[in-house]
Amino acid sequence: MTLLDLTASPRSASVTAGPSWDSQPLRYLDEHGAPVEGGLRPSAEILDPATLLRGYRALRFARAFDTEATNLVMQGRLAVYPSCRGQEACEVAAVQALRVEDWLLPTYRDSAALVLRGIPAVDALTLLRGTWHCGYDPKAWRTMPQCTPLATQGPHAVGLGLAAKLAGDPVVALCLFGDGSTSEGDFHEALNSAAVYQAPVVFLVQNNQYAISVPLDKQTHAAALADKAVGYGMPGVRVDGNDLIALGTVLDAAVRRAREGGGPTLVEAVTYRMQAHTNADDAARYRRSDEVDQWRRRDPIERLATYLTALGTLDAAVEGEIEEECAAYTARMREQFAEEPGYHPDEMFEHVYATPTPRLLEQRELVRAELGDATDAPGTGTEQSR
Amino acid sequence: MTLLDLTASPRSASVTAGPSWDSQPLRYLDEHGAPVEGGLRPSAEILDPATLLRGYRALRFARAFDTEATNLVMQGRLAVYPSCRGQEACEVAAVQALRVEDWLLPTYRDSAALVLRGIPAVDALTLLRGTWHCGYDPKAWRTMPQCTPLATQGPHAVGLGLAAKLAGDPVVALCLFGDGSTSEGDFHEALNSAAVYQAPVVFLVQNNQYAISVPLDKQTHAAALADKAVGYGMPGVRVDGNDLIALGTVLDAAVRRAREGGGPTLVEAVTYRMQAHTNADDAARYRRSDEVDQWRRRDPIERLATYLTALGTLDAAVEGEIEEECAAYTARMREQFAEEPGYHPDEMFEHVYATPTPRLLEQRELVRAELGDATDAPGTGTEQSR
Amino acid sequence: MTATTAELPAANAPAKPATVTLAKAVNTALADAMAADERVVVFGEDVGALGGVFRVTDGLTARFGENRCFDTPLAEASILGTAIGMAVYGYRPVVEMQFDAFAYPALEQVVSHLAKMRNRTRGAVGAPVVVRIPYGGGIGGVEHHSDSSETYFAHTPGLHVLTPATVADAYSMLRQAIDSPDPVIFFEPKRLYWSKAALELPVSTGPIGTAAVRREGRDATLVCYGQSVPVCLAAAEQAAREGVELEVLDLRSLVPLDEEAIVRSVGHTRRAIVVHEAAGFAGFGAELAARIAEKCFYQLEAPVARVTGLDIPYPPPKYEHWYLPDADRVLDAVDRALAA
Amino acid sequence: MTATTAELPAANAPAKPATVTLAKAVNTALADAMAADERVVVFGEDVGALGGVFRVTDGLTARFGENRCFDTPLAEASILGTAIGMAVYGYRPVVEMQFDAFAYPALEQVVSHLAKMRNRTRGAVGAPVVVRIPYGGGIGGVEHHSDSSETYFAHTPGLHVLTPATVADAYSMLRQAIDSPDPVIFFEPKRLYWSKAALELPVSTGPIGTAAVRREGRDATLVCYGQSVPVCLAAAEQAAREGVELEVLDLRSLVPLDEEAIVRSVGHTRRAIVVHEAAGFAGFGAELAARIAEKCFYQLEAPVARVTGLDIPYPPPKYEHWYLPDADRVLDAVDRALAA
Ligand SMILES: Cc1ncc(C[n+]2csc(CCOP(=O)(O)OP(=O)(O)O)c2C)c(N)n1
Ligand SMILES: Cc1ncc(C[n+]2csc(CCOP(=O)(O)OP(=O)(O)O)c2C)c(N)n1
Ligand SMILES: [Mg+2]
Ligand SMILES: [Mg+2]
Repeated sequence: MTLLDLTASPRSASVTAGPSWDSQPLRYLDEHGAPVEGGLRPSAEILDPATLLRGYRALRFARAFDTEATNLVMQGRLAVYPSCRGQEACEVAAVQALRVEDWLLPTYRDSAALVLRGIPAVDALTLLRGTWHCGYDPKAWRTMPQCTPLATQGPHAVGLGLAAKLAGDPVVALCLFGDGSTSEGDFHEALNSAAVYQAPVVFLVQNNQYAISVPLDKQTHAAALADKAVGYGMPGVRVDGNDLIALGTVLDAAVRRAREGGGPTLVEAVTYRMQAHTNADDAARYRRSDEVDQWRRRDPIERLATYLTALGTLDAAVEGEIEEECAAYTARMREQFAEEPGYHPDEMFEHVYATPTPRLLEQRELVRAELGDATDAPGTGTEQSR
Repeated sequence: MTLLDLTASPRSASVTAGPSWDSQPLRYLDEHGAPVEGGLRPSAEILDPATLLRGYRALRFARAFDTEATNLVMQGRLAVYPSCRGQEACEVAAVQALRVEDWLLPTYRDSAALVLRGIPAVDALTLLRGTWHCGYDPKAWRTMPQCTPLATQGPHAVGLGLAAKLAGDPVVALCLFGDGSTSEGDFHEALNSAAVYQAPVVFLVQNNQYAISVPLDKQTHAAALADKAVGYGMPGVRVDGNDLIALGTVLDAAVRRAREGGGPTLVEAVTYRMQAHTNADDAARYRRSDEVDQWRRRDPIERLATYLTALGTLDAAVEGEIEEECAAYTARMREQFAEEPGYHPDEMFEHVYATPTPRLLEQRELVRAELGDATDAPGTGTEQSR
Repeated sequence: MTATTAELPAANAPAKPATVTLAKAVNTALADAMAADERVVVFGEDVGALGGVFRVTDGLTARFGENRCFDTPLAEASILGTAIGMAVYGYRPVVEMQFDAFAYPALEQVVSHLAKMRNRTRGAVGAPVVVRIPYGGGIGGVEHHSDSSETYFAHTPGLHVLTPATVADAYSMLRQAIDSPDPVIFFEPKRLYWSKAALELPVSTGPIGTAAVRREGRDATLVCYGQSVPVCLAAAEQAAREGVELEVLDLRSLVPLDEEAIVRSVGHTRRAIVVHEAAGFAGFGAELAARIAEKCFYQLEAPVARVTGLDIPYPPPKYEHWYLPDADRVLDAVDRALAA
Repeated sequence: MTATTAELPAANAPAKPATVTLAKAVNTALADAMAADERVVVFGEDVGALGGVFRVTDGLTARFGENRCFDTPLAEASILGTAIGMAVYGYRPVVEMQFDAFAYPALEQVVSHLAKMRNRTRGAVGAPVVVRIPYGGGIGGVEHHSDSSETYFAHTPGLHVLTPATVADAYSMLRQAIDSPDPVIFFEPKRLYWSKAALELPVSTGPIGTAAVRREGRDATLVCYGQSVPVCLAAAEQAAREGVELEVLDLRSLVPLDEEAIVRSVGHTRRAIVVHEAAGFAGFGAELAARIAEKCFYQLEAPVARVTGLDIPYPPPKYEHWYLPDADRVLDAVDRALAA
């Protein structure tokens, strides 16, 4: 079951990997946090306890961030929040697989990946707070704006990867998708083009089993989403999305392959969306709680905790430290979001073009005139009613 | 190599069929018209000499029609014509696999399939003559208008198939594609949806190696287009597109499977576009004549002729008869196209909606006024200049 | 122009009509159409068990079964194309695009096929598909959830483009759309989904292509549709307190356009203000303004004003109150028109 | 308004400027831009070995190599999206949509990403992509090969929309489009690909957003662009023989729009006829007519007329001469305007 020789011909990799998907996705740890008999064989680097502890910290941090963001919705500080609870291992592994100069293409569900990349929480959550669309500089963070129109980020990843390839830069683009978005035409066009260009792109599908209310079996008749790789002549790998070690192993191999000119890879991470689609959704309408309970037992954080505890790497003291770190971070988040952000209507006109057209300048004057004196003061939330 | 038990699980069918694609597509006859050792084993019905002769006649007829259409372009009777020369076996097999009540979804290249279905040549060639868009009644002929926006006919086929399934009608939709169009998002969305709905659709890709000037290796990195079936969880079959017997065998199985509720199948027919993309194209810019010569030796008509001659089914007398039939048909075509067709500007306004809107009636009056007295006369070509 | 002519209630109708939301009116129209004609099928993303993200299809699968109302794979072009195929076969598909901006992937199918099917087949085959699109802003949505995309469709010959603003119209117009032999893009003003009114069934609010005068007035005409109708009514209310009487004309149908009603009203008031949420430049209001300026050339006392969304991408939630036409902006335009 | 200011020829320029087709002018602009800036890359369907179906990219791969000009898989959304990614990375992609109607699959990428990239990133990242679209009719093409789709794009905030009508503009405007920090939809009037004129390089015909007076006149202004420019010039020629002097204003840029030039001209002639090939209803001409009617309200002697394509799907080749605005139809509108 150590199928990760991605340098083998794509065809045989995907085809011969096939049968394994019928049974279990690739894993290192079982659901109880014990190494699986005959499972993946990660590199020594990945299994290094210090690395693993860093991963564990990141998982805990992602969960804390996600929990706090959910709280912020309830307090009315965020307009909406699509939680990644249960999918933290995918968020962490995606970010850890990349270098600073690599590009990440996140969706609306991947806010945790943004803060893991280092983007401040207020900037990362700007979209969901409603103060602007994208709150960070994509070039500075090598992170595209979170993408909402499903699968449309796929072709952007191809463009970034192809650009890097043509420029001779050893840069990789990692593109996140949900399972539902694999049905969109843009998913297909992106994977097909990436393979033709042999662009350095890793496509990571977080198969969390649902697209809002629609379960996977209404999304595809294939035995696995990773099967789709076959039609593009690229390797497809199905991995346990709640097993950070397995994910790291697979993504490292895929990223290395891309960086070395081996072309794109499709990775399907099998995981579960523990919360409703967003806070506005009512999951009880379409799934049973015992299904959720079953997945609660496969929690990616507990699984690694058990393993690290068994290794002796994790103990109460370290847990305490991490707890404190997380608490401090979320306390700061709460503080930052308690302040009403400043914003001014002028900004609506500033970024439509590099230089505003005469028409936009006219419209800016109109809005300014409506505001009257308020224009003199720097924009604040109090300007909301005109 | 008799892989046509499509009732087996789609997955295993596609996966285990895989290796054969690396070598040769499925065939019954080799390039010299002799049965291949260990090749397909067609049914007795298909191998029945009377059936085969019917197929051969159809091939000859398709070639004659195609040749005449090309002549009509040179005579200025058709505005443009995309020839199917070299692909006649696909045209014939597609039509022969269907019953009257089944639906055919042709592209601009499949005019021969239209006349094989029985549509009069003037009606079939209306689009290319420029007298209207679609010249036949799609419902009467169970044949959708020839589709130009690439791959957009795929979802229509799904809709027709799903409609039949929901209505409980034993009706199948056969959808034609070119190799290039498999890169479009609509191709993907159609195949994926068809598989999810288990709709009775057969997708037949005529892989003629080019999309205008773009060769297949710039269209896909997969070893075969049939590989794409794997990602949809449907059977994929790669067949020699110049071997009518093999095509018939494969399509019969796929159509039967669809009709019996077994869901969709993807068939890749490996063939070659002998002519330029259309008469307006200059193929010398992107391919060498020796490549064309090589494919000339794989001609689908000659191949079957050799076999039938060896069987004793075909002889000079029968050939002569067929020749005469074809000549009579094309002579009638020439006659029909020599007449300038009648057309009247009123028609532009008649079919936009079931009942013209006031705005359209106004515009019709405007055009009528411009025509002056000419409106009284039934429309003819002489009205062209206003 | 009194298009709102409620029919007599059925014998067994309740004495008092129920007060329902616009979303519920759409839901009821779907259910009644499905009950009346088994060719009517409803499909789209999340329309089944969930009942749609706005609950507009709530209960349809439970009542009519999975063959009549079903979830599709997440692929808008395919949803549209499947509907076309089913329509050709003989069904009456009603599909939902989850939000305005998520109809864009289906635009090729709409423009190159749906709008042209009857025309290209010389009248042999129509494509009676209804495409329901919740549209417009003011709901605090993140980007891509508040577009007003009606202009793209209204400019495309071959489509009918409707948009109700009242509960009764939501019901009546959707029933008519489903009965239409031609494709209808049915824009549902999503901010008004939760607006309520009494709904007495059956109701028929006048044929497709007729506008409705929502308030009579003599000083200027506010030409509007969808979410802008209540905005214009509020402006008219306010103006009335200052003695200015504004006529509010709810177009209901963008294609076909009730030019007669527009010309009649503006011919009378001699001033027109066109109001919609879509960006103004080359927006639907341009057609209205151009047409009014042409047809009422000798009656107009002031230039036709346009009060529309700004010519910017739809802004983030905190900014949208600056973007959206509101009563104040409408009244400013009225003042300018009256001063001209 | 004399936007056509040719620069001095370079020292080593040939004494006599070559006469070239508009297609060749575009080709030369692409080659010169690629030579001047190695960030410029050209890709699309059949643009490589074939040189494009209109031969506009002829020779680029041979000269600059496959990394600078290359064929893509047949997937327009992906072509557009790839261009966006490359632009964000630092390239200057110029992509070709093979025909007007084949840009529709890319509309979601254009509307939801290309047009909004700078805006949604608060100015941090632009998307300097040029999308070349051969458009318009009159070439006897089968369905889907003759659409005029400019309105969809002009109505979408965040895009520049340009369309040259002369050989010099084709060169100059494309160079400017490639240099623009913002996305440009570059509509190439395909019927004019084979029109010829002398082209002296380098040439700069005035900045983006400026219109050009192609003929001066005092009796009415013909406002036009793209393929309608020669139609209007022909009409003006004919009118002049009858003593009517028509001003022909070639917009060149639909977004930004040179409102000043329009108002100046119509303020002077007091009559305007707007001409384009796209369907009239809610077409770009509606914006022009509405704007003129508003800004020149007190100057206009007659309603602004629109001479446009009919409100029908683009018809088959044999019918297109009835569909297309021609000099006669323009002159009929002029007559009506002069009689008002
Ligand atoms: C093109 C498009 N269509 C529809 C939507 C509405 N929508 C938002 S999220 C979603 C479900 C996506 O499911 P999946 O891809 O599995 O991602 P997940 O939310 O599970 O992470 C839908 C239908 C959209 N954003 N874009
Ligand atoms: C959506 C779309 N994009 C581009 C085109 C222009 N076009 C017409 S045919 C063609 C090549 C198609 O190749 P293929 O699918 O292999 O079919 P073939 O012509 O070889 O039969 C192209 C690019 C089109 N018709 N539709
Ligand atoms: Mg999901
Ligand atoms: Mg081909």
